[in-house]
Amino acid sequence: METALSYTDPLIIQLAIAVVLLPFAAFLINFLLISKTSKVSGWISSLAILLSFILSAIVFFKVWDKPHDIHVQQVWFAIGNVKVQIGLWLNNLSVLMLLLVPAVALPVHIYSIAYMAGDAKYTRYFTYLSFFCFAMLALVVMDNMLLMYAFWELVGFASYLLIGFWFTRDKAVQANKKAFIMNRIGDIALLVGILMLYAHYHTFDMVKLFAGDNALANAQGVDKAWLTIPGICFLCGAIAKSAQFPLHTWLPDAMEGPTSVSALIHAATMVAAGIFLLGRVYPAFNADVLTVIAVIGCFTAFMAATIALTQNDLKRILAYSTISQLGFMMLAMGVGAYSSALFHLATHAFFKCLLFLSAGVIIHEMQHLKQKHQLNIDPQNILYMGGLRKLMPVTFITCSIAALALIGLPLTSGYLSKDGILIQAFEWAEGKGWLYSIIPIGAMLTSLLTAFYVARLMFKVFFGESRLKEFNPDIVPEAHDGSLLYQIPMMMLAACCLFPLFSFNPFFYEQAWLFKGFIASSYLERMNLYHTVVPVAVNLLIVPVIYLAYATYIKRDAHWFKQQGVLFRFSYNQWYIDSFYNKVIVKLVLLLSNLTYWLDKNVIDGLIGILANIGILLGKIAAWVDEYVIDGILHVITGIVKQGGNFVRGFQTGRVQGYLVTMLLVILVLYVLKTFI
Amino acid sequence: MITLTDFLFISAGLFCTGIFIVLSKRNAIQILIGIELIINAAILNLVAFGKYDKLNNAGQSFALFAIVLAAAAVSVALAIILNVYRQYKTIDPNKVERLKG
Amino acid sequence: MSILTLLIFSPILFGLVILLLPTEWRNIFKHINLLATLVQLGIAVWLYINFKTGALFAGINHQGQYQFVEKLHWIGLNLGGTNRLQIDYFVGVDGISIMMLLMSSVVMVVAAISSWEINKNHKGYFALFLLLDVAITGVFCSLDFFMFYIFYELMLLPLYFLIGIWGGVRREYAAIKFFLYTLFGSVFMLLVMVGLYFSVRDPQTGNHTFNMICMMNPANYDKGSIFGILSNATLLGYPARVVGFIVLFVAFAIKVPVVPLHTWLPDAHVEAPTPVSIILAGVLLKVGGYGIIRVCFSIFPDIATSGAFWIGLLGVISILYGALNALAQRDLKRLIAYSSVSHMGFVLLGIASQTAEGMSGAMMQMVSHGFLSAMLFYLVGVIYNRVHNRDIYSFRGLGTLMPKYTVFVMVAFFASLGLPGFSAFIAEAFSLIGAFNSQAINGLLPNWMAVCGSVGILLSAAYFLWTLQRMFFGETQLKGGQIWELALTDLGKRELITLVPLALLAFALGVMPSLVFDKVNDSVLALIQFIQLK
Amino acid sequence: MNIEHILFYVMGFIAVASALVVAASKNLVRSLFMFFVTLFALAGLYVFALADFVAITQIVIYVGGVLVLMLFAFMLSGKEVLNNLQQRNSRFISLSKVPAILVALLFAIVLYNAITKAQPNDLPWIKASAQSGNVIKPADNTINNIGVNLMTRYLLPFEAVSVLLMMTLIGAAHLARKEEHKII
Repeated sequence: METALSYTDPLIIQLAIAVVLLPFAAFLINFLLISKTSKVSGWISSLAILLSFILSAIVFFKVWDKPHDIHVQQVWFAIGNVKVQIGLWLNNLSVLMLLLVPAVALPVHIYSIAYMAGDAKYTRYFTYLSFFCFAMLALVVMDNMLLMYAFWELVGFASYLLIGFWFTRDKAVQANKKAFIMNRIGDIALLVGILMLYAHYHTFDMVKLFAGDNALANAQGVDKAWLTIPGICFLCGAIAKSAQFPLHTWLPDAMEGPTSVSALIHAATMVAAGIFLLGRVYPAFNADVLTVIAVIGCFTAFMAATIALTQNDLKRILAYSTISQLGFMMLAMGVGAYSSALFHLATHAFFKCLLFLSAGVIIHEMQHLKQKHQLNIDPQNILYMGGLRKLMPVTFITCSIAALALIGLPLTSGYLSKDGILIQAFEWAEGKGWLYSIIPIGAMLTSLLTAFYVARLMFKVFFGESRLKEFNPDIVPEAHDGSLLYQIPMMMLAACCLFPLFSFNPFFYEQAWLFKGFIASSYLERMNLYHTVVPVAVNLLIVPVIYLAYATYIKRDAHWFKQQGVLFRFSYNQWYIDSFYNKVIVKLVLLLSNLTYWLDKNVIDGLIGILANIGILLGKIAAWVDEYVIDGILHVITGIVKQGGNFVRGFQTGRVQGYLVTMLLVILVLYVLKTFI
Repeated sequence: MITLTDFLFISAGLFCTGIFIVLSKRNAIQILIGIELIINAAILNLVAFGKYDKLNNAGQSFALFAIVLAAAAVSVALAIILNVYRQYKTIDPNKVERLKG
Repeated sequence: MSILTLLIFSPILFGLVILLLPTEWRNIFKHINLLATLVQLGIAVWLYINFKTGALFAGINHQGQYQFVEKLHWIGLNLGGTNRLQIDYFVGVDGISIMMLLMSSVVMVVAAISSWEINKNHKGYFALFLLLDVAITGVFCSLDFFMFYIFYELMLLPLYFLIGIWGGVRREYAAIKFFLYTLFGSVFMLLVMVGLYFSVRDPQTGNHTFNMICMMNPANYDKGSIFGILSNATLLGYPARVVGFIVLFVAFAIKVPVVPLHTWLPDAHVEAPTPVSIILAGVLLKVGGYGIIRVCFSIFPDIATSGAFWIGLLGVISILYGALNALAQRDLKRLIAYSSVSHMGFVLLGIASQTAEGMSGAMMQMVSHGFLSAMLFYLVGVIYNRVHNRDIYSFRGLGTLMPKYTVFVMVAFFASLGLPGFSAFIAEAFSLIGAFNSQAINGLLPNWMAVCGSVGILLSAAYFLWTLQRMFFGETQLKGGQIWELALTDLGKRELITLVPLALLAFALGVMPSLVFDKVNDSVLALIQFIQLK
Repeated sequence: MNIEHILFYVMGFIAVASALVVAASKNLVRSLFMFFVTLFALAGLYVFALADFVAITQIVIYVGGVLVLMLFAFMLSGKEVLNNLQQRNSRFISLSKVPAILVALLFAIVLYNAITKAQPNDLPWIKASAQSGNVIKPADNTINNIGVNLMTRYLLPFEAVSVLLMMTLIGAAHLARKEEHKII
């Protein structure tokens, strides 16, 4: 099953397999051997992911930018005349993810050792985490759509387990159910897409389908509809996984899980799987679908950013920010900025992860304060924070770096990737009519909104005075940066948020090695004005926006937003989308289910009941007929016989003379008959 | 000349009387007498018709047999009657209903 | 005596032993029972291992390709002239039945273990149990229609008593309902069976025959006979073969069960004791699916093709309808019963697609559902035995109270809702692939059916997760308060011994579907080819 | 109407009348004795039918044997038996006798009818034997002929009857013997 593209190197293959299986081994060990609260489990998982990271780095450097994809296969099982293969497909995209996942997971693991230390289900946590890493790593290297789907579901499952990690909390449980079911909607679409492709091309092999010029997807003479419809299905899958409108509502709720989990799964890796999927099956999309992708991405980015403006829950803000950034990636995919999308994926993974980890530390400290002073506050609410800058310097610095990256200021990685997207969006819209230019303008607007809400977040949390004093002036807020186990991973990530990791030129994204790695992009040259104008304009606009935030939240002399305005409430209530789902769709489904149950009980069973009653009625009629007609006849007959018998019995007296009389009479009668008749 | 018809009438009278006795009496011995009467009526007929068979004497011969057999029957019947009496303390045939002693 | 005969009738020996032992020894009955099922499982595994694969062992419509065949003349009556009543003792397995045999013997072992809880009239119970075992095994092995029918009917009797005597509160109602439903189906089946008998002649002996394999070959039909392919006979104004197919299909559809013939199932399940529920869901439903493949599709392939749309439609309706109903349930057992309806819909959909993928998927789904439903019902039984309550709203936060139990519930639930890595995923995926493929390959099923089928997967996630959330997560809160808390102990050793193999089996089949597909593949291909020839 | 006829009718009348007395009598002993008379009268009638030997046999066996046997039978059985054998409360015409009377009368009518219809005197074989002279004349000695016939033509019935006689003899003796033990 080797295609022309394939090129094998046993060592790389083995290493890649090892990368995938190491977390799995950790999962098994933790699951089967380690006791519930043993601290060993954390180290086992971390060690596994560390090894994974090292090995994946080796694999990465061996595969990156090589002309040949690596593709190996083995028969998994045969069904009918088709052999279903299991295999690896390593190209730039997958090795990037293969490196990215352990790179982000490693700090998170280390962080978690400290973060989860006091939890009663410590081992369980690392079991799940290792399982997630395994599933995620397997997802990115699989060459087979069926298996990819399998791991796609398994990461969702791991996410389900981790969101509901504290399963005694009702909110957590509802959130994980919601996450799984909403993801399932996308999964179903994805599955349908895969099955349609299979039905048409009789293979699950993505290499055959999508890779290179002779891929089936590029074949001539095939009805392209058979590619477009699955493409839309894939898009739906990606929308659910990457929390895009309209299936985004699970992600903010998913913040009920441990913060470290949010950092790894719901910011850096799993949600990016949707983008990864789009990258994998990119050839399946035609121009129309791509436009749809761009529109969805742009809308989601904008919507999430507006929602993030007014939220007070620290993690929720970050969640909406994640949605917004994922929207950016979608947008990039839609406008053909394939490489920029993946670039942004990588940079976003680092800085968003870092933001979450910082948030985790902050929430941790707030929780301490809450318990210490027995306050009735939500430790995640940014309205109660403030002034943490001096108390937690390390956290502040790392968090600021991440925030700046998120805003996209120069010298950060975010600048590189985000500007790439904006520029290419403008280029894409050029010459397509004004309607198309909504998308780049929306994107630009979104990046300004991003700057605002990030600034709001930073100012509320780190600057000013602690709001806790408003509750009780006596409180002396105490907070510390965590132990080294907290600090080291955060610093590692902070380093990754800066430009040198990606490009030696801090201003031109085109020079980033990561960007160049994806040849699919045709925008290699700084061809036109946009490449200069857009970054400058954006950065120039961002400065006043940040100042505006500063004015609003620190100096409190600007009152732009009416706290009770329609727009505010619209934003605060997350555009009412969640309520709509709960009140309309869930109700509708439940109603439908009750209806069918009613149908079952009353109509079908009722019908059966009526049939049964008819049967019983017939039975009763039959019984009546039996008793009075048939039995009646029988009774009459028996009566006759009985009477006859009684009559005849009269002769049977035992009296010999009586018999004799009878006998003689009979003789007489016979004689008379014989003689006279 | 005494005709056959005369004999037949007498025998018919005897026969009917015999039947009456057999049917009406409650006494086994009397019934036996009735039976004898019937037999005798029959023998009378045999004898009467035997007159017209000089060569073979069939009538008379069988009359003789009949007489002998009747006597034998009587002796057996009497023995039975006595036995019945011993068992049931009655010789009314209508009261002898149990067959098993 | 062939190995199959041993397999079928070995439980009878044990049953006799139980009947002969004095009642005072009732405590060892369950051990004997378990031993019987284990012996059967051993034989089934031996069969599975020695089962040869390859196109020459495909079975289906070639008598010579069946394995472990035993054919004896059983009833042969001279009816004068050339007519001879020919009923053979004819058993054999092909790829389709071997998996059913293995699956059913595993399920029977599980049911035997869960029979530990039986606490009245032990002798009767175990005797009936083993009789049921014989009947089930017999159905899967018979190749003579008459024998098939006898075993098929024989299943009813023990089940009726098992539900009616050892069942729950409304057991009589459920037992009667079950009995009437299934009897309704099988009575008409008898008519068709006789009709087939008079239409078919064994080419070797020239007699009418009940041999199913002879019935599959159109050349064996008498000219002008009622079910002859060329004779165009009509019954009630419809072509006779259509009527025959529908009658057989209804008979099996009741067993499967297919909406709208399914209402016996929730009642029977709810009232039946746990082991009987396990057998009902694990094996009985598969008899329906097996019957559709072995009898309906093989004997009436022409009608199967022309009616595929409707069968597929019924499958889709079952999937959605069962899932929606499950969503509305409060009783955990009833929920699982409706989920069975939904999951068996995939079997029907896969079969209706008449593609290799769909058929294999359907087979896989039957095997997988056999294990998973056994597991699910066993789990419900665990909780019911502890507190005699199954209402979902009576429990909350069991996860804290019974962690091991919750793990297994989660395994079973997630496996059932099609989580990759477990058998149901492969099964449902391939059933759906079949349905999608059907459009391209034979044009029998439209694509929207497959799409609707996939929505069923979504709904199954909804009801299982909702149940998990309501019963197992959150703070512990029980209707029965402190007493229940004490009663609800975590899984014991015996329960673990039952559940672990089932979970492992479901997992193994999910990771290595070839365990099933390898054995089934040749038969499925032969069946598809056979159907397409018509 | 000669003396022969008169005697015949007298004899016939005696026979029938004494039989009726037997029927009417309540007393067993009386009816037995009246039965004597009937039998004697019958013997006389046999003589009129030209069967002397039969008449003699009648007297010897019946009158001398049977009747004596009967008398002996209950006389030997003791008084108790005798009393019990007496027929009690029997009127000549009682309700229980109506069927008997009816049947007897019907038979009488039927027989009368039959006899008159059959006209025995005109039967073919009787006419034939009268013509061929095969008729016993009053002067004929028939005894010789009877003896010859018994020993030749009717030897088999004769022997059978003799065997039967012996069997009845033994049987009667066995039945009539006094029981030593009660039959269980």
